[in-house]
Amino acid sequence: MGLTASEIVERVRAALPDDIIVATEDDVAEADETKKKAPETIDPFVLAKPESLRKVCEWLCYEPDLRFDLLHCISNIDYPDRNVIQVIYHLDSIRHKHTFTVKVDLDRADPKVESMVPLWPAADWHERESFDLMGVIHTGHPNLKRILCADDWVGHPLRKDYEFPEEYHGIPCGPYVTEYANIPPEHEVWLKEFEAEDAAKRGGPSS
Amino acid sequence: MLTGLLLAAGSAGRGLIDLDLTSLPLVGEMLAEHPTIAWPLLMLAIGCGVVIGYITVFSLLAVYAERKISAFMQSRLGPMEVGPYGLLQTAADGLKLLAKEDIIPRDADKLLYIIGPIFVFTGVWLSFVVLPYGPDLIVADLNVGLLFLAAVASIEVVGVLMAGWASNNKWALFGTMRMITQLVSYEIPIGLSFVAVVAISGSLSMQEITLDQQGWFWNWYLFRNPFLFVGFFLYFIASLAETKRAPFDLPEAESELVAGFHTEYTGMRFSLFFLAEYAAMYVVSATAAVLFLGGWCTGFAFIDSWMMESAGFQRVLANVVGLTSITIKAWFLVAVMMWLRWTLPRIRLDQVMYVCLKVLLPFSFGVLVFSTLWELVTDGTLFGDWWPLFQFLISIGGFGLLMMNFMAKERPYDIEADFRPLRHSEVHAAPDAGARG
Amino acid sequence: MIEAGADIRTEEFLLNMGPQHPATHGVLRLVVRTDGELVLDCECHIGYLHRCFEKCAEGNPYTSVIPYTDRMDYLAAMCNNQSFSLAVEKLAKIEVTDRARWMRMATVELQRIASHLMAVGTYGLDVGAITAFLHCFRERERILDLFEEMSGQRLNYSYIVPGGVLYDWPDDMPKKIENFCDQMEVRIREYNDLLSGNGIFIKRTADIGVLPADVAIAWGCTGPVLRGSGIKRDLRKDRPYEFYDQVEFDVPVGRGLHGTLGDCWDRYWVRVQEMSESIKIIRQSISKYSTSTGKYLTTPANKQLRPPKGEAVYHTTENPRGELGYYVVSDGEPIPYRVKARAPSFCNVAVLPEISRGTMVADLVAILGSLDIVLGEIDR
Amino acid sequence: MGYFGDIYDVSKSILTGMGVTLKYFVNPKTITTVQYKRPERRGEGELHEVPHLPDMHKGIHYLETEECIMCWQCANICPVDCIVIEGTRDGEVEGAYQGNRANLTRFTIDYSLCIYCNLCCEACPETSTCIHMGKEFDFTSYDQGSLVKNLLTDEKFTKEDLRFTTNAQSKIEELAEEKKRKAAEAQAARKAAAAAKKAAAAKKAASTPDTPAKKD
Repeated sequence: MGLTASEIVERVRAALPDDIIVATEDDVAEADETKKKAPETIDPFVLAKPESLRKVCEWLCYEPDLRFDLLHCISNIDYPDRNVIQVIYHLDSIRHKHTFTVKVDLDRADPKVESMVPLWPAADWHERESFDLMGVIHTGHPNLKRILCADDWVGHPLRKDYEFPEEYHGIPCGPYVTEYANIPPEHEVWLKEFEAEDAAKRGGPSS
Repeated sequence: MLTGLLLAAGSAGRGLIDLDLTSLPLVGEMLAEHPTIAWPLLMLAIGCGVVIGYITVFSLLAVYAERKISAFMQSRLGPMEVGPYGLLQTAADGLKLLAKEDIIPRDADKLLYIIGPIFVFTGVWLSFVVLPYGPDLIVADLNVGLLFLAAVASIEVVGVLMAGWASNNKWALFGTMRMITQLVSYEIPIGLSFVAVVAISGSLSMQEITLDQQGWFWNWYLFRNPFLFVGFFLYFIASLAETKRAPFDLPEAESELVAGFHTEYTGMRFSLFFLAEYAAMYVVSATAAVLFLGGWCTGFAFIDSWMMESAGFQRVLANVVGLTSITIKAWFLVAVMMWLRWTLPRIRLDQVMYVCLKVLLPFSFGVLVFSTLWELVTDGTLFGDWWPLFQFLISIGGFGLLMMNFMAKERPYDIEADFRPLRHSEVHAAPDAGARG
Repeated sequence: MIEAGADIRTEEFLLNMGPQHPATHGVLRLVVRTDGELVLDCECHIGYLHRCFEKCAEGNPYTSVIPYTDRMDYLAAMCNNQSFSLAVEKLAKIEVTDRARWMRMATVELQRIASHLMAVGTYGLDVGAITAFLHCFRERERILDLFEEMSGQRLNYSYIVPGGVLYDWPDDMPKKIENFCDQMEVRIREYNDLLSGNGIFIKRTADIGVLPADVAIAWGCTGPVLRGSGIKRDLRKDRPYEFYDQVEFDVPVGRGLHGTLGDCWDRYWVRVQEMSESIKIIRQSISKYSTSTGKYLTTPANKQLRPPKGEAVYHTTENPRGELGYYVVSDGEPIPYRVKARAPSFCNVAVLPEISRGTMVADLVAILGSLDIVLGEIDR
Repeated sequence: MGYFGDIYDVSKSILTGMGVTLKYFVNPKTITTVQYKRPERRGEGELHEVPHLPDMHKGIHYLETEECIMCWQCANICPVDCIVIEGTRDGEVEGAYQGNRANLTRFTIDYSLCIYCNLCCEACPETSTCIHMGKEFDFTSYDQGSLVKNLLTDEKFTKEDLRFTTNAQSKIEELAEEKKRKAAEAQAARKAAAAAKKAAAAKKAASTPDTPAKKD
C-alpha cells in the first residue's frame, strides 16, 4: 500500500504552501471562520486555489513518490448558501496504490477552472459532464460541450436552484406531477395518533 | 413428398403421365388452335407454378428446421405456440409478411427498388431448371447445364446491387458492397470445383454427370479420387459464401449492418429475398449432391440399375425414388449449413477475401490439376473393377487420419494451464501514464 | 477506364451507428467517419438514457436511492447496491455483521459471474456466434433463479442495503450455490471449446483494438479493460473492502496470448478467467458464512438514516465493468445532499475513439463489445 | 504457425465447436426452457400455478384491507410515487372499504410505474402490516390505463371506480370539514374552559394577592 491521505496532505503542504487554502478538518475551522458550512470529510483532502489547481495537480501527477496517474472521477457540488461550486478531483495511483482528493472552490456566478485534459485525458468526459450538469467552465478543454443533456438544453440541472422546464420542443418533460403526489401533509401525525390509540387500546388505560 | 408429386405432375409434358389436357374447356381450345405457342406457354406456366410452390414449401420447412435446430443446440424449445410443436409458426410468419405494409422509402430509386428483389429471386428460381430430380425429372436437360447454373447464379449480384443501391441507405450500401465482393470472388473457387468435376465426367449436362455416378456409392465423384474429396469441401465452403450463410453471412451481419442490403425492405419484397436465400441454400446443396454425391442415384447398384431399366408405372416410382434420394442428400447438406451457422462466429470482410483468394483458390486449382493428373495416371482401371472402392478407402482413410489427429491433440484452451499465477515482475511493468501530458 | 495518373475519387462516409443499433449495447450513438469499410474516426454521443440519477438521489431518502442504483448498471445491480451501501455505511458509521458481509460477498461474486456471462455471451453475439450467447444466458438464468430466491427479483434486486442485506437466505441456499459452482466450472470449459478457442473468433478479436497500458490508464479505464492491458489492478486486492482480504483468489491479467497485449481477445479472456476466480471466492464465502453468526441486517430497512452533517465519502468498489465510485455528501438531512456516481463504463467507453481508428466497421463492433459497456450507467 | 498450421488450427477448432453444438442437438435432456402457459390457456383455478416460483417472489401487491390504517407510509416511501390512497378516518363513507379505523375509497398502484422494490411493504408499520407482494406477475394489458390496480378489490381499476372515488371525495371533504369544525369547537371550548380556569385562577390570585410575597 502507498501513502495514507494524511501523509499526502503533509507533503502537499510542505511542497506547495502557497497554492492550497485548507487541507484538513482543522484547517477548515481555522481558515474560514465565516464559512461555517465548509464540509468536513472523513478522508483528508486538499483545497486548492482555483488559479493554482493545475500546478497542484501537475505536482501530484509527476512527483515520483505520489504519481497519481489515474484520474478517478471529477465530482462537483453546488453550495448556494456559500455561493460556491466545489469541484472535486478524485485521484488514484496505480503504481503506488494510494488515493487522494483535491478540491477547489469556485465562484458560483462564474465557475471557471483550468481543464485537466492535458494532464489526464480521462478528464475529457468528466469535465464535459461537469459543464453539462453543473455549468463549470473548464478553460482549455478541447471540446467543451454538453454530453448527457441535449445540445440545446437550457440550464444546468444539478444546480440546487435549477428549475425543471415544462417542456422540451413540445414534449412535456416536467416532473411527473399527478394525483400520485397528493399525500396529505399530516399523515405522520395520523400515524402517531393511531399508534398511540392502538397502544392505549392494547395496553389498557393503565399503561 | 407433396412437392415431389407436384414436380412429377410438372413433368407431365415429357409424356410421363398421360393427362388429357386437350379435354379441358378453354385450354383445350387454345391448344387445338395454336399448338406451337400454347403448349410451351402451358408448360412454362405449370413449371413456374411447381418451382415456386417447391421453393415456398421448402423454405417453410427449412425455416422451421433451422429454428428447431438452433433451438436444440441452444437448449431451447424453439417455436411451440402455433400448431403442434410450432409446425405452423413459419406459415404464420409468412402470412404476416404478406400482410405487412409495403414501404418504399421516399428517397429510394423506386424502379430499381422494386425490381431488385425480383432479380434476386429470378436468379435462384432459374437454377431449378437444370437440377435433375430423377431419371426423367428435369425441366430442361441442357447440355451446358452446369454453365447455366453458374451463369444464373450471378444474376443475384445484379439484383442485390439494385436493391442495396436503390434503398438509399448507408447500411444497405455497406451490405451490398460486401455481398458483391463476396459473390464475385467466390464464383471462382465454385467454378473451379465445377471444372474439376467436368474434367472427369466429360460433360456439362447435369443429367449426364449424375448418370456417370451410378452404381455403388464409391462411384460417387466424392470418392472418385482423393483430390475431388477435398474439392467437395472446398465447394461446400464456397457455396456457404455464395448463399451468404454463416460464417460468411456478413452481407447481412445483423450485429454490424442491421440487415445489410435488405434493411429497408418490408412485407412481400422482403419475403422474396428471404425465399431466395433459402432456395439458394437448396440449389447449392442439390448441386453439391449432383456433382459429388451421385445426384438422384441412391448409391446402391441394384436400385440404380432398376431405376434406369424400369418402364411404365415403375418408371414413375423410380422417379419418386430418385427424388427422395436427392432430397435427402440436399437436406443433409442444408442441415450441415444450419449446424455451421449456429456454431460459428462471423468472419470479417478482409478475412473473407483471404479465405477465398489465398486458401480456396489455390486449393481449387490444386484439386483441378491433381485430380485430372490422377485420372490420367491411374486411368480409372489400375486395380480393375475394385479401383473405385480403393479410392473410396483412400479418401475415407485420409479423412479419418485427419480427424484422429484433431481429436488426439490437447484442447485449444486448457483452462488449468492458463491459470498459473503470474509473477509480480511479469505483471508490473506499469508504464508512465503521466508522461503523456 | 481510369486514365493513368488520375486518382480514383472516393468519398468519405459519415455513418450513424445507433442510437438504435444491435451492436451498440443500448442507446449509444457512434458517429463514424469511414472510408469504405475503414473507420477513420468515431465519436460517441451519449445521454439517450439519461434518467437524472444524481438529481433523483438528491430528492430521496438513502434507502429509496437503492432502487435507483439498481438501474444504473442493471446487469450488475448487486454490485451497485453494495457500492452505494458501503458508501452510506461509511458515511453514517453503520456496523455490518460478519455473516451479512459473507452473504454480500457471495451474492456480489455471483453477480459478477452473471455479468461476465452476459459480457462473454453478447461478445459472441457481436462477432456472430449466437449459440454461445444463449448458452451463457442459460447459466445466467440459474444465477438469477438464486437471486430470486434471495431477494424475490431477477434483475433489480435492491437486496444489499446499508446495514446488511434485506432478507435472510433460505436454509438450502449455500447448498444451491455450491451446486451451481460445480456446474459452472464445467460450463466454462464448454464456452472455451465453443467460443474462446474458436479459430474464427480468435481471428476476429486478436490484434484488434489494442489498448496499450499507458493509454488505458490515461483515459481512466478500469476493471477488465485495464487488466486486459496487462496491469494487475483489482480493488478487491489493492484496497480490500468487505472481507476480500480474507479470501484467496488471483487477479487474471491479459498476456497477449494470441496477439498483442491489450487486444480484444485479452479483455475477453480476462472476463472468462474472472468467472473462475469468482467461483473460488464464492466457495470460500459460503464456507465462512456457514460458520459465522450475527444478524443479516443491523438497521431496520424502514428506518430513516441521518448521517452527520457535512460528511462526504468517496467509496470505490470493483464492479464487473470496472471501478464504481459513489461520492455521497450529507447535510444532516435524511436525504443525501449530493450523490455522484463514477460509472466505470462511462470512462471505459471514452477510450473507444482512441483505439478504433484505422480498424474496420466490423472491428468497431468487436471493440465496443470487448469494452462491455452498459448504457444504464454511462448515461445514469 | 504458418499458412497450413493456421488452416489446420482453425478447422480443428471449428470441429471442436461443432462437437459442442452437436452434443446439445442430439441430447433432448439439455433443453432447459419450458413452455409458458399463457393466462388465456390456463384454467380458472390455475392462475398461480407457475412452476418454480420461489416464496420470496415479488409479484403484484395485495392488501389486507381490514388491517389498513391509511397511514400513507407506503405512498410516502415509494421511490416512484405510484401509490394513491384516498379515504378518511373521520367517519363513515357510503360504499367505502372498511380498514382498521379507516374508510378507504381508493387504494391503487399504477403498475406502469411500480418498480417492485418492496419498500412499501418494508415501510408498512408494525401495527398494521397490511400491504404485501403476492406471487402473481402476469399483468399485461394493451393500454397503459388498465395497468392501474385497485388493491381494495384486487382487480384492475376501472372508470366506474374512478366515478365512485370522485363522488366519495366530496363526502370525505365534508367529513374533514366537520371534523375541523368539531376540532375548532372543541378548541374553542377548551380555550373557553382554559380562559375560565385562568380567570378563576386570576380571581383566586386576586383574592389572595399577597400569598407569593409571603414566601420572601
